[in-house]
Amino acid sequence: MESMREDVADETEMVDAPSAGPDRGEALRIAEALLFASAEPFSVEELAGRLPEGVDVAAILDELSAQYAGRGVNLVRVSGRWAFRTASDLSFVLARDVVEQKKLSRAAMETLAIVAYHQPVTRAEIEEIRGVATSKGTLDLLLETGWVRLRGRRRAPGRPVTYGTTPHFLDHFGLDAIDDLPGLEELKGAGFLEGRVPSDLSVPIPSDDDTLRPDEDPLDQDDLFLPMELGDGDE
Amino acid sequence: MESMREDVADETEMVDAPSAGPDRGEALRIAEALLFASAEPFSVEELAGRLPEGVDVAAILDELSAQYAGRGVNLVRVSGRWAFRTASDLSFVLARDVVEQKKLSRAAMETLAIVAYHQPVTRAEIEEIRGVATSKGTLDLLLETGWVRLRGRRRAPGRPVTYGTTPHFLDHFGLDAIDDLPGLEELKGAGFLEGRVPSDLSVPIPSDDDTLRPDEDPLDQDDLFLPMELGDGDE
Amino acid sequence: MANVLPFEDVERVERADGEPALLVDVDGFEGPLDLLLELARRQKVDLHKISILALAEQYIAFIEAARRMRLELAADYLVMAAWLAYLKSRLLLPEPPKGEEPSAEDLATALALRLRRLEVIREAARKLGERNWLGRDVFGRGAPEAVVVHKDSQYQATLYDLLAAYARQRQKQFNARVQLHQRNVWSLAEAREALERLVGHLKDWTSLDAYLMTYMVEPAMRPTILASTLSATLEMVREGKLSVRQEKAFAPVWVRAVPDPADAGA
Repeated sequence: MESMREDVADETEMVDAPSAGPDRGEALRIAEALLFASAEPFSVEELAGRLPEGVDVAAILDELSAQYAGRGVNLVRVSGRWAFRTASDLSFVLARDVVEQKKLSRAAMETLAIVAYHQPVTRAEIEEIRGVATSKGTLDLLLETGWVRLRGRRRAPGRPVTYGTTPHFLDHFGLDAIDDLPGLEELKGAGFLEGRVPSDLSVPIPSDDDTLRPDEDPLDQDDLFLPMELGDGDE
Repeated sequence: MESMREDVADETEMVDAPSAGPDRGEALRIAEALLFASAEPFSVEELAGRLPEGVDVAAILDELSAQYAGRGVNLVRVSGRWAFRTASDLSFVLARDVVEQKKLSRAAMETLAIVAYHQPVTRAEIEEIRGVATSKGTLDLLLETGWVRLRGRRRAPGRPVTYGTTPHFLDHFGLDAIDDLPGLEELKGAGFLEGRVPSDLSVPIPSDDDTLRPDEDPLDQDDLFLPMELGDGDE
Repeated sequence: MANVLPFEDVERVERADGEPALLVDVDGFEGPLDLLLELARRQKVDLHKISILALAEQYIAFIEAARRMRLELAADYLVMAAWLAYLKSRLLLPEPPKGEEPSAEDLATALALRLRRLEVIREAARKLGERNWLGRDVFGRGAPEAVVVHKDSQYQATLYDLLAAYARQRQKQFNARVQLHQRNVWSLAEAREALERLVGHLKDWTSLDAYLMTYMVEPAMRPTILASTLSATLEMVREGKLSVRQEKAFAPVWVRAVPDPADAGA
């Protein structure tokens, strides 16, 4: 490393190990290039086969790994072989955060709306309101947005999971509380609905409160770790 | 992040350039790690986006390439970007790793040269220079290598497709820019880069710029999906 | 570059008899221009100073030799031979006064230029081929470490989208209910039940319409009541429980109970 820092351009200085012979600098360069270009880590034997005769491969590798010790890339031993790897403290530079703006599908949006207005709500109830089956992916996706959460299980046959919204949901849609969602009459007033609102069609009062409803049981311990299709009891 | 910077603070010894700041050593290591880890060249802009704010990327790159100048791996400029490549003088040891280098036929190599030096160029112009019909496979092959691309269509009868080279071409032949083509100056001087009528010796500069020439139209939408024999309007 | 070419001066004589050995393998050439370039090289002079006339003669000699050996020649070799024969004759004859056509000298110059251009590009191709190819002479990172992309999907939706989605579904439900009302029909069973109630005290002819009026409070129900009642009536007539009478088409329908044989007997 020292030699590399000081003057790399001058190759003779780069190698100042006691056993330095005329070929040593070349062997170091070859080993470096081989290790860099190889898709697989090299064993000492494999390297020896590619370096000039009589080169002390172990010494070359020691020297190389010392030179690279403090750098952004290190020469490391992996399963008995040698390879260049990004310095472990720099693994973060290889990770890149990409924020992808995605739009919810119509089905997802509708499901979200029902969850918001009718929470706590089961999948069967969502399907009843929408009049169509809700694809497995839709609820998974909504959970992924962070807007919808599993609340508990309905105290009913099959113990279906109940869904509700999260504080993040309120945040995203600029709502102060879940009861700020406009009711049907307000929706009509805003032009979202046409015609007379039948008296028997109303919106239950949604609750995103953490407190479970009387007909809700807490989630089973495993629910959060089960894949949806297993954890979802209301299928 | 913070803690990491502190760890790296020791590394500043490595860098003793006049402008060395506390982050400089880290920036150098990050740039090194990124360039080393990637098989593809990085542009200065891409690097800047991944390095700490306010780092002089050009200076970092200069320093890195100086550090690696005599080594088995060099930091080089290709296609206007930066990449680590094995030192060219070590080709003799590394070439053994090449499973089977597909050799370009003389016809393909000549066609490639014509595309490179005369771009944007149509198939008819290539044939005019070579004095022989270009077999269908030759241009297909060059397109397949990723070195040649369809650029547009010449604003001329038949709207022939124009061909040009890609950044990948520059990368492959170790060229920083199309102006670095070997012998280009002489050819320019001799007025040999006018692909068309020999009477007019102007416009001798090949351009692989994405911007179309005044006499080029963009490709039709289907061009990229059509087999060559259909998409190639100049047959 | 379009320097005047000394057409006739170059070592024509020594070549005229020489080197027929070349003239065998046509396959080695990529077209007439390639062959011409090779012949020109054989003149061992700079292409700037090439003798086009000598070249034309050589080419024609080559083609003739090839034909004598019955080698198959592609048409463009023959076309070039014909053109060169023409050029040769023009070069040998005194130039006619300036006409429409390009002068023989211009044609020769253009040909020389094409040859030089081909030679130049060949040289360029050679130099390009001699560069250090990536993956042949120099190598990139053999085991690139993938840049891990943490995709943070951020879903975008507005309150408007949310409300519109909700309203859309509720609206569907309203519509569904209205349709339910419209589909409300007087079933045959209902009609028959009502008729049977009627029949009990229909001792004399009674207007069916008048009777049904009581059921037709909702105008929308009128067609279905009429249709079902008529069907039920006809069914009961078939069973011998009712008599039906109508003066003419669209006239009121009269019904009367058929006296029970048991009653009649009483």
